Amino acid sequence: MAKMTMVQALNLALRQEMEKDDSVVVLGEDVGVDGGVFRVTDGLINQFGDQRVLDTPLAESGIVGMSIGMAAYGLKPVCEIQFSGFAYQNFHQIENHAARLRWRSQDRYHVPMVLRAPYGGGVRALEHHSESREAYWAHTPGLKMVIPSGPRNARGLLVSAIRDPDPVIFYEPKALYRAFREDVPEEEEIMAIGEPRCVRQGSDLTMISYGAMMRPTLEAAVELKEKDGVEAEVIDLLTISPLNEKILVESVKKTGRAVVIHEAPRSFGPGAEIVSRLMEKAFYYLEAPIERVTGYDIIIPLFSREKAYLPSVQRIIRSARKVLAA
Amino acid sequence: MAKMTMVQALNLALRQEMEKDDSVVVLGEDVGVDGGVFRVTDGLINQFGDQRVLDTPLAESGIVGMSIGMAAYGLKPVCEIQFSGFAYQNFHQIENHAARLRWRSQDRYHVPMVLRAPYGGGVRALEHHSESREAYWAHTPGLKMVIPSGPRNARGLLVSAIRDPDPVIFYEPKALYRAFREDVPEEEEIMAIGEPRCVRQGSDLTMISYGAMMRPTLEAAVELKEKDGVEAEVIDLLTISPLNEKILVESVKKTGRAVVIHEAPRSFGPGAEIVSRLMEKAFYYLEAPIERVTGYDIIIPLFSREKAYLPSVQRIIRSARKVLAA
Amino acid sequence: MPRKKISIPNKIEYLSILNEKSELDKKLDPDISDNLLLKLHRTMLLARKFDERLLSLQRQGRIGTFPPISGQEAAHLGAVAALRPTDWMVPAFRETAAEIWRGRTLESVIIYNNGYNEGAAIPEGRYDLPISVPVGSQILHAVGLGWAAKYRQKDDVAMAFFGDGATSEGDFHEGLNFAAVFQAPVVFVCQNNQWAISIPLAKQTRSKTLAQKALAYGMPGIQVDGNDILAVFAAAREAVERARSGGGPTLIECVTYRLMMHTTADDPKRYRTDKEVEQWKNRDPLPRFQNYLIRKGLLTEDKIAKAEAEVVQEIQEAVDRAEKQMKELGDPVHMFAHLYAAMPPYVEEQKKEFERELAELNKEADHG
Amino acid sequence: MPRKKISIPNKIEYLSILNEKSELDKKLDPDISDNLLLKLHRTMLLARKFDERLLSLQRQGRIGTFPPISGQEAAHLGAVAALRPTDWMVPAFRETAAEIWRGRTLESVIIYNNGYNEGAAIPEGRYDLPISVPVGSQILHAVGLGWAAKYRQKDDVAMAFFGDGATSEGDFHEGLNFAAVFQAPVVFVCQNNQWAISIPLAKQTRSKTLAQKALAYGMPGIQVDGNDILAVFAAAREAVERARSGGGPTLIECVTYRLMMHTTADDPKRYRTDKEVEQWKNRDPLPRFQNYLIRKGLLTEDKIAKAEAEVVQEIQEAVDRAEKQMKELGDPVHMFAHLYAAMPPYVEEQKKEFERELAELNKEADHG
Ligand SMILES: Cc1ncc(C[n+]2csc(CCOP(=O)(O)OP(=O)(O)O)c2C)c(N)n1
Ligand SMILES: Cc1ncc(C[n+]2csc(CCOP(=O)(O)OP(=O)(O)O)c2C)c(N)n1
Ligand SMILES: [Mg+2]
Ligand SMILES: [Mg+2]
Repeated sequence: MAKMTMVQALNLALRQEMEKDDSVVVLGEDVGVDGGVFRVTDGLINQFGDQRVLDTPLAESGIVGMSIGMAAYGLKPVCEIQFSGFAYQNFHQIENHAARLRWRSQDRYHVPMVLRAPYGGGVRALEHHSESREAYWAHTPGLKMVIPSGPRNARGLLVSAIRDPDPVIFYEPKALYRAFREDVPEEEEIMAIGEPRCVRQGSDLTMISYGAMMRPTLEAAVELKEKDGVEAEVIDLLTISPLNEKILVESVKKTGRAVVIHEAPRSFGPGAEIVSRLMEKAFYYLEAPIERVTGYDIIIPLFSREKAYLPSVQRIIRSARKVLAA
Repeated sequence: MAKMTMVQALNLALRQEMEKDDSVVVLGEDVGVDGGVFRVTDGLINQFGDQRVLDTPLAESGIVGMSIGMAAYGLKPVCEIQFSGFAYQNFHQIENHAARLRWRSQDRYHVPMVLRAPYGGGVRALEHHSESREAYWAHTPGLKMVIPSGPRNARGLLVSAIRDPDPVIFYEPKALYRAFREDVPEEEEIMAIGEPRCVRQGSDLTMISYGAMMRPTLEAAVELKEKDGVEAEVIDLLTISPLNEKILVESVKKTGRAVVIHEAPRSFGPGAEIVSRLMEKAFYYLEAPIERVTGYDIIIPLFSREKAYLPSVQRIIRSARKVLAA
Repeated sequence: MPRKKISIPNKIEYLSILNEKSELDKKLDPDISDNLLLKLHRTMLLARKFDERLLSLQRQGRIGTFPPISGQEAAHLGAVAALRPTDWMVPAFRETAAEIWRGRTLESVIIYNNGYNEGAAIPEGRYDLPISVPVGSQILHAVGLGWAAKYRQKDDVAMAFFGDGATSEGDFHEGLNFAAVFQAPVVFVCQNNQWAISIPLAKQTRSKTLAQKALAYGMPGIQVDGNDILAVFAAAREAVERARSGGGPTLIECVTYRLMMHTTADDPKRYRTDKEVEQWKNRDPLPRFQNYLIRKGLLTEDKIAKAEAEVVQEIQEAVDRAEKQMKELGDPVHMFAHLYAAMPPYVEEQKKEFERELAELNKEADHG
Repeated sequence: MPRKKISIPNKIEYLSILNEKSELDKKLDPDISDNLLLKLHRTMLLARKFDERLLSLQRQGRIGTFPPISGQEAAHLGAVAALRPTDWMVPAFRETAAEIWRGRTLESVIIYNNGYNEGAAIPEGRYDLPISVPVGSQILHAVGLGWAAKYRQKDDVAMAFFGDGATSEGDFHEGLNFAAVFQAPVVFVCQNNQWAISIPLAKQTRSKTLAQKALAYGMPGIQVDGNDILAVFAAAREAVERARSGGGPTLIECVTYRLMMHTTADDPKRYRTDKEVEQWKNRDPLPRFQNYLIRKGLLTEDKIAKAEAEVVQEIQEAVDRAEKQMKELGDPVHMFAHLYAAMPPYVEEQKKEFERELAELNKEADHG
């Protein structure tokens, strides 16, 4: 097993799926000759040629709309939107068509496409390059919304996303692209969509997060153990939507206390749905109100202040203590 | 006071604001000569001319982008998107610019525009004409998201929206356009944005809703009183975002039980935020889990089945009884 | 100021073959077989009568709102007739005659217009997308389909339909640009019916023609008399052949007119004059084509009367079938179908919840 | 197939005045005052040196990623110089020379590029929008500004900037169409620098020129040598005058070249050859203009050297001021500012919560 960054692991997933299945095609701005601005598609054009790796004109609705047509024909397009902040240009193509074509055609067509986009803060990027708005897609019936948290699950989930018969929005936490390496097997490894994972066991508190926020969350869990002797259970959602609350509910039934952590603005954000599911299914087990540690309801500031915006280990610990004290 | 439909009341608000302030201009597809497909802008072009009521080409991003420029110049554009299902074409203009220009220019410019759009089901409309996706806007910092529930508050809120110095997304429940009439005073009447209203007092249960769902909610409250002797308090949100939870929290502190009702799909929908706020601020008063009576997590079906999709009086009552029994 | 003029490779032409008096420009005769001519006529007639019947069904409350096509049959039928069945048709929402040509049943149209999703189902073997309401958005799908065919080394062509209003949408622009850059085998057919609801063409664009918009993409563009089915067919055939043989996309502007309301919810008297409508009635594609076929000796008044009676009967049978089928489409649980390949657990729960409630309601109804 | 050719009213021309050898086409001399010529030269020089300095600051980690403009100064500066201060400038993100011309301070550029929102502030009296990153989206704002000016019966003009890549976006299309339909006083300036990150123009569009895209909108379009500041100025002046006098919008394509990387995060060696860059260096707008001014007797090598020293000094002072200012911009609470006219209650709570946490952290830090 090779140690890989998330960029390399994603690249591996793409390469192997393309080798296996000639219906997989990659398209987007700068994904070909340049290998993608983050190099996720590096080398693919050399291996597969410019008929399978398409450098497109600069038009997001064009990229997504064309992908939908390709998918209706039977291909499996994996398109890249250069930053998630430019995926609103194609919002209507996703909402009006990608999410609906199976339903509209009553199962004659379906849209096995993946929309990949880097999202989130933490890399000192320009304006519009650091947002975290996965809730838009999560609220849209007909889509799946996936966010990996490390090289290995990024690879396994991307493989599943490519093979998924329905459209998957795949947000890549760019802060993790090169943040650390993990062992990623060369041979096929698949991770199912729709299955959150418990990545740390504990009985005092449930911490629920995903994407780049998994790292401060896990750090906070360690610190809580060291300083407070608290055993926190940590769950990595991995699939934001359709949200499968099963292991969340089980965990909270055990711990009675929960904190939800995400970068997205708090109000009407993903955390609200998690809180609501737990309200529905674990209310009588709750010993304290669930806390949300999130981005504030403002626009993520330009990079000099983005650290202040993003949930920090300290903020997570403070909220955890509040929940534990209640 | 004249008895007016919501369409007439909205028309009155537009007309009077245009009379008062020549910076108010109306633009959109078919808003001029045709008076809007629902006739909300009927007669305005005759009174104010085609320089204040602009029939635009068929392009939603164009309409909104142009409105942003007008607003930066100091005008107060009120643009109409013909149906909320076609407001995704302009999503990027709202998210990238309307919601941010004040912040981006550090207060040099602001965007006093209103985006009006009919939304929601119940009028046997075509595909893409019945959705309820206010959560997209509610989750977007920098915007206000307003939904009236009757002719009188529609008029008062639209006046506030037009005068608001920041962008307001104003969704009009088309099922209510002509559903009933209310007394609407000819003289100025303003309703502040950001203030939900308690429209029925009660001590047993809090019912929270908005828009077209206020009617079945109120009917359910009456039936609960008649059949079960239950006193339900009913709150009309009116402003979805920024959500002001104050009177919701006060009510739930009193009743200990709540049901939230909306047409939008449940998951990651507006109800989730309401539940979360109540969790944060009234947890210790809750005697039962809050129920969400909502659209299902599917696409609203074509009109022959839309009644089955929309929350009905029966569904609301069933959930209320569940909450009351818990 | 003297400056160098840039010469632009593509030129924009106008094509008309059968004029308003049904006179043929012999030099341009596209030489269509009698068989095909008669089949086109029959479909035009059927579509026209069907439109009238749909309108009366709508007025009686037996179906919902729908967009009539009368006056535009030549523009879309002539175009689609140049396709093979295995080519792709990507409709907007005002191409009923073309859909019928491609095999769509009349009852599916009725069922769809009465608010049942089942009416949008596309059977295997028909290479059409379902109609698309968000204006212009479907144009890009044709590019993807065409490109995919080329990628698979098939010689399928994709044909996208849209209106004059659609040319203002960003998706029109992105679609034509992508098609040209990737040299995708796509034919873009604009039904310029002069109006986008209440907006006349002059308020839609300042461009003299829509065809010339092709110049922006380095693509051939042609304007045709869209009420002349021979001209539409000839232009489409040329464009389809170009696309099929690797010559890339073409934009065809069919100049036509919507004789009826935008949809049955619309009142055109608010924005256009009867006089304008009358003028265009003189250019009606159906009598124009019919008279030509009579002169050519392929039809007689009697044959036409007989054909009319036959299509009216055919429509009646479709209405009967549709109304019978709709009685069996009642089950509201169907709204949960066809969203994903596999229903997610929470949606499954919602469905069960819904079924329980339905059962309770039915019980109450039985008791009550 | 013989058909009627449609004549299109607008023609597309190419304009070049000062060629690569700094030779003036006298017939076309735009007759600019010596004063203005020297001011333009000074700004070009300043912008070039500033670009170099920004690059070194970025390489030293003293600012973040930014988009260099070297090679494109004539294209945007020449255009904006045709505006009055009270006209509107709507930038993309690669118009620093034009922004400086309009009064933007060097330190605000540094502060912005170092990730402080304060750097985007526009002072009263400057009629510019802040730079716009979402490609093409700003084009529509210019249409709204121009239209509003016309509505207020002011003769202000709006000028929108964008790149070759931006012409593929739907917003470009919608913007030009709206401007033409409403005859808004707008000048659209495309800096065609041949590349959109790694995508060369030939993959961006199949159109021979970008200027000819104007034909789709029934709008005048012109292609100019964008490295020839006289040509750019002449074309812009004509377009601005047309717009100001009610003649509607114009599209100007400035053919230029990005000599450096897309942004400092980009490695152009991955997608283009050194040879290509070298060729374009021969067409560099700065020496070309400089040599012309020397020949004209307005500059000497000495004067240029002196001017260079002055701008370098000016830049140094700006860097010093910026770094000093940034020390005072630390307060993270500022991130809550300027979102709404009045802060909503829940955001106010979040701000207080944040302030409390900050205070705690500071206390911990003091104790620790
Ligand atoms: C994106 C979008 N915006 C608005 C509408 C509402 N609408 C439906 S049809 C129509 C006019 C379409 O005009 P045109 O493209 O000329 O087609 P026609 O109706 O004339 O066939 C409008 C505005 C829509 N369906 N989609
Ligand atoms: C809508 C959108 N899509 C993608 C990007 C990422 N991006 C930034 S600049 C750029 C290329 C722009 O090319 P061009 O318009 O030619 O301007 P240039 O950079 O050459 O000045 C891209 C793809 C963006 N900023 N906005
Ligand atoms: Mg039309
Ligand atoms: Mg460029």
